[in-house]
Amino acid sequence: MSDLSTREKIHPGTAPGEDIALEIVGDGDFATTDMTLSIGPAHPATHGVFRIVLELNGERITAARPVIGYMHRGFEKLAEYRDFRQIKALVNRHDWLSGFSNELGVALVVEKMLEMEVPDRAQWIRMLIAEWNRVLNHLMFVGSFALELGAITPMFYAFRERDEIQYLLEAATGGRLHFTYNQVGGLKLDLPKGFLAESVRLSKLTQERLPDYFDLVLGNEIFQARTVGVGPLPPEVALSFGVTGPTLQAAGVPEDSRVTEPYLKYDEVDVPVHLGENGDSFDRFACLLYRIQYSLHIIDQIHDHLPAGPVNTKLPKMVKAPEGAAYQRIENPLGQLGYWLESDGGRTPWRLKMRTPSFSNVQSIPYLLEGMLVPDAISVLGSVFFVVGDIDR
Amino acid sequence: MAGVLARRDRALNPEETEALLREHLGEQVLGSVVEFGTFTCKLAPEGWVEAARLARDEPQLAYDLFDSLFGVDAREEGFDVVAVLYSTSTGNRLVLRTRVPGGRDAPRLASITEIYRGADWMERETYDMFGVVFDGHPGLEPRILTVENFEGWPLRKDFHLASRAAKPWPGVKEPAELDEDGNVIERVPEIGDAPGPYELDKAMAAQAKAVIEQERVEREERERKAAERAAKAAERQARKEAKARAAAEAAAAKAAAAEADADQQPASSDEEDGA
Amino acid sequence: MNVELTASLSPAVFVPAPSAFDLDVAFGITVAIKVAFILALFLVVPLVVGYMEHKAMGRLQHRRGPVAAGPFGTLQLVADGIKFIQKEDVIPAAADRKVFALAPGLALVPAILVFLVLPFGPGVWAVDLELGLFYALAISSVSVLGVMMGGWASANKFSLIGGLRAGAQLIAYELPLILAAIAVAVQAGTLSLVGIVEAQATFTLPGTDLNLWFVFPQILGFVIFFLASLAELSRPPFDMPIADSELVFGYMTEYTGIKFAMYLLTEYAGMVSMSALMVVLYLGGWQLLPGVGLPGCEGAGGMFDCGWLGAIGGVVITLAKILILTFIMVWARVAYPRLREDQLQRLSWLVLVPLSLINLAVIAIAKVVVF
Amino acid sequence: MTGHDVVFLLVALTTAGAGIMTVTSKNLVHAALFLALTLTGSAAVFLVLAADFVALAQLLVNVGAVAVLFLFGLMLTRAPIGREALDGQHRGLAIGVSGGLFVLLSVLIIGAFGGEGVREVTGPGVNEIGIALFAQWVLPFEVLSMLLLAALIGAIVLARRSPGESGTEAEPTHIELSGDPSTEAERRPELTAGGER
Repeated sequence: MSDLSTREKIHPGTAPGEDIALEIVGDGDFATTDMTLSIGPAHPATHGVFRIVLELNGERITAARPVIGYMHRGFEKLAEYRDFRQIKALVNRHDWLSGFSNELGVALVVEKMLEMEVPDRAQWIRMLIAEWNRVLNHLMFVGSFALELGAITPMFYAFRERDEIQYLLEAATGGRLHFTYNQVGGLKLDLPKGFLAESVRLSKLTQERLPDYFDLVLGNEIFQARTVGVGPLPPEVALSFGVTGPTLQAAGVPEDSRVTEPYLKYDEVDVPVHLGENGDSFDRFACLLYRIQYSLHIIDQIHDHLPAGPVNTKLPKMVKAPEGAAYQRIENPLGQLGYWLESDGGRTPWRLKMRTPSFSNVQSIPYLLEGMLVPDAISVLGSVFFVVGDIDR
Repeated sequence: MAGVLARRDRALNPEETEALLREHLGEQVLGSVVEFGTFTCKLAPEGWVEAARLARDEPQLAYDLFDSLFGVDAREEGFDVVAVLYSTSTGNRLVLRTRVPGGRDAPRLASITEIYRGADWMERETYDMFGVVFDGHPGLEPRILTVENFEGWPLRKDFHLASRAAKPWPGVKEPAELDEDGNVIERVPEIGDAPGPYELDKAMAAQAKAVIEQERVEREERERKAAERAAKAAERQARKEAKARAAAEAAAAKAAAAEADADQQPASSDEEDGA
Repeated sequence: MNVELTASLSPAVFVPAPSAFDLDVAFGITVAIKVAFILALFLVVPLVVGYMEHKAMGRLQHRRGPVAAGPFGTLQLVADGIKFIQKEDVIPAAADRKVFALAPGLALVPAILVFLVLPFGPGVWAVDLELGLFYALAISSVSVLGVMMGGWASANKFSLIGGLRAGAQLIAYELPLILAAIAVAVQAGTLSLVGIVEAQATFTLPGTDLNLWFVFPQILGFVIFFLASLAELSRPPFDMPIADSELVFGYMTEYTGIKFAMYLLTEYAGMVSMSALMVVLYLGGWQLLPGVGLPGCEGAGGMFDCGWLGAIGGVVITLAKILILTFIMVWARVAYPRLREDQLQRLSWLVLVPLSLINLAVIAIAKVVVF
Repeated sequence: MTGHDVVFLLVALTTAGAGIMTVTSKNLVHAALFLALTLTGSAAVFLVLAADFVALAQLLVNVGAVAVLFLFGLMLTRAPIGREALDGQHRGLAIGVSGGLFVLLSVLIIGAFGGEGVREVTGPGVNEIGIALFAQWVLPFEVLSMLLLAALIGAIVLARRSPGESGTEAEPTHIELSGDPSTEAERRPELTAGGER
């Protein structure tokens, strides 16, 4: 779908933009002064309240320093004051683009501690909605990344699909961002009548429109010129930072919780994973696009498998997790989301640690930016996918 | 992906992992537990860095993905620091856990940023939330998530939510209520008694307390007045009724007298007034 | 209306009157009407182009564009203009106030001055200079001073980088632009814009009667000129001086209200004047099709010496061609991301400049040998 | 005095004023902007004297390119943003040189044209200029272009440093640091520290 020959010209080890035409550095009379450029907290490229301080020599970045915490809302503390069933209304807010996946993680970890059997139908529906949520999230990033590189159209294309999917999810959950559809032990409600037909239609429609994105963005010469070889992240560095999700898969590491540690019913469906070669911006974006395609593939399989039955279990009047700690990770759209739930046997969690993908992903940004140009910084910021709420929590 | 899963045959099970760790760390491995499918290894703080290095470098372990590092409040004994590691080659997860020396007053632990890059921000966050100082970390300050001049360590249990101190959580599911057996859940503070180091916290609590006290005083005053008014009204009512009753009796007596005296002389007006 | 192919600039700008009271009244009225007409064009055509951009972008992006202001949203830009006038004029505290205030004007004035020489139809031009092409290119190169002044005076780092990029971009693309234009001048044998239109109306393929516009022999030059003018105007995909996702809004970041509107108007006026130059240089001016004259016109290919009908028809044809060219600019904006500054420099110095030199050499040789 | 003379006088006075401002401005960027105004003014002087081609060439080359390059260089290197002043170190020398030049040129020009007033001349058209340049004076023209080429190459040599030279240029840290972050932390402690202080 795209011509990757340009990538081969880039030697895997070279620093990005090394052979640059205008090089204005020097000593004595020709020395240029360094400049500190603060991108953010409110800047178009940070899509959220996030700041990155760049030390510039000309337009070349000599050092980068992310400043986070502007959106810290203390969810981990708040969760300690909530019933186990109430936490889900908190967690679908930290990564506001993947609300369903977040609450799914909490539901799973609580169920794990309660050793609760969740009905099959609920698990399949959870998978269905989670995959739609993934498509929704990735479409947003397809649009916003292209927008950051100056292409305004993919954003509108992405929102065309997003709107329809939003309506679909709204029909089932009643929400557009904060679904609160999961419950401990299952789901709030069963799917509404006609949902599956619409879901099938939308999946088909989106699959038909996907080649547009591959052609318009991935196949675009200028897009390739802006992303190929920009910000390569070697796999061992990515792992050391804890980078996960499409950013890690772009580096060629086959790690996806749905495959390597299947939860729900992911072991009963075929989950393809696209792997990149160089871990550069182009690969990261390609992985994102392929994840949309493969999510739709999974959705199609769920349509065929969805069993009948109840969607929730009767909960005791008092939900008390036994003393101990449990860890559950799921593959969030942006990467691996982990919840560490520790209970002292009471009605509220003793400690709920949210291991969010954006936090670890953003940590790798200073490493990626050093020695790059300002426009490349935008390319990297856009392709190391993060949501600011997910960093700060 | 299939290739990755195939390599998992060589993965060590928890017992083997613990044996391997004990072989290198000896006494510093304090124990281990498998909870809800997660293998947790408890370490002495002296073996913390070495264990992390071992987990990364030992080919049989190969925990290459640094998942997370965070603190847990361990009540009066201080704090625990937990590191979650994952191996992309074996598919195993290892949780390292240690109790930070120094208690609640001066918790200090060695940093593992030398081993895992991702530990940098995670340790900064732990410092920010619990005040655990990591020796060897390139720079814990400025605070990563809270504002720079923030006072106190938010995730410690003795740091109470300012909003919760000022206003109890509405709703019947409130954890601060009595549970079914009628016992108060102890760690949720009473209104206003938050000993949190955060001044605003105290001020807000005091303010809220004052407001509530004021409301209570006013309410009592109102109730007292209302009671007084009610008492007076009742008194008046009683008097009125007594008067009416007396009048009615007098009228009846008069009527009877009139009937009786119908043939006699009419009664004088002075007699009527006296009644 | 007669044709003045050899007028000089000085009599037009500075009337060489021996006595201040000895003015030719008729001449004065003609000049006044022409200037008024050109000013009206200057104010209206960019609005039309702006509206076209709104609507075309909307349709290309699966949306409708403006619909609320006026019929079919036609008054959207007028409403925007009124909004800009009402807005508070904010000047940053650290800014160099005088330079900051002067900069948008300095950018706008050359854009107006270029319109003086653009021929929109038979007889519809303010002045026909012998050096018209040279004049247009020289004047339009001054605009960037206003951009750089604005970028520097805003006391904002994003603005400064935007201004620097604008300067670098102008220097890089001035050369291919002028080299491509020179090739046209060589083929036409004149620098007068009207003369170039006339040369195209009468140019035939050697050995045949086939009338051709210069775009056919100089398709390479046309492409170079088009790309270079996109870069000069900072239009996507060469909009690095603005680069809203990197530099917030480049040199315009700190500007508000009417000053901001002046920068915007400069951009749209630039689109119109560059498109008009391309129409004149390559697309046969107001000629409908190669070899087809205007109704009611005589002289050079049936394009000069026209009545009112021919003049109006000529203006309509020119404007239609301008709209088509500006539509292509909008199309490029919709379809492409932004290049990087160093990639843009490389494109200019390593691709466009050599190609334009080759183009010039080929045309010069052909001029001597074939034409 | 004709209208022509009045226009000439106005333009000339503006130009002279801008020239003075150029050398007396304490702000480098202001000086460069006044230089641009001076050059524009001299273009206008040429225009008044009916030398269209020279005027436009002046505008295109000196204002559109040279002044822009000046500004570019200033902004890229050390010009403070905003209103801060920058004072020169060689004021006396500058006054001496420019005063000397002024006297020299004045003497030469007055000596050559002193007797004649400002008058309109019909200068050669662009055709004549072209023919003169590329037929009669082609050799000096080419020599001049060689000089410019030499200057260009010299500038590139001065500006460009070969990769091996000393300097502060950042080494490509991406290659060396494959697994061990400690080296990076040692080299750039302020980086890993994060945040602003």
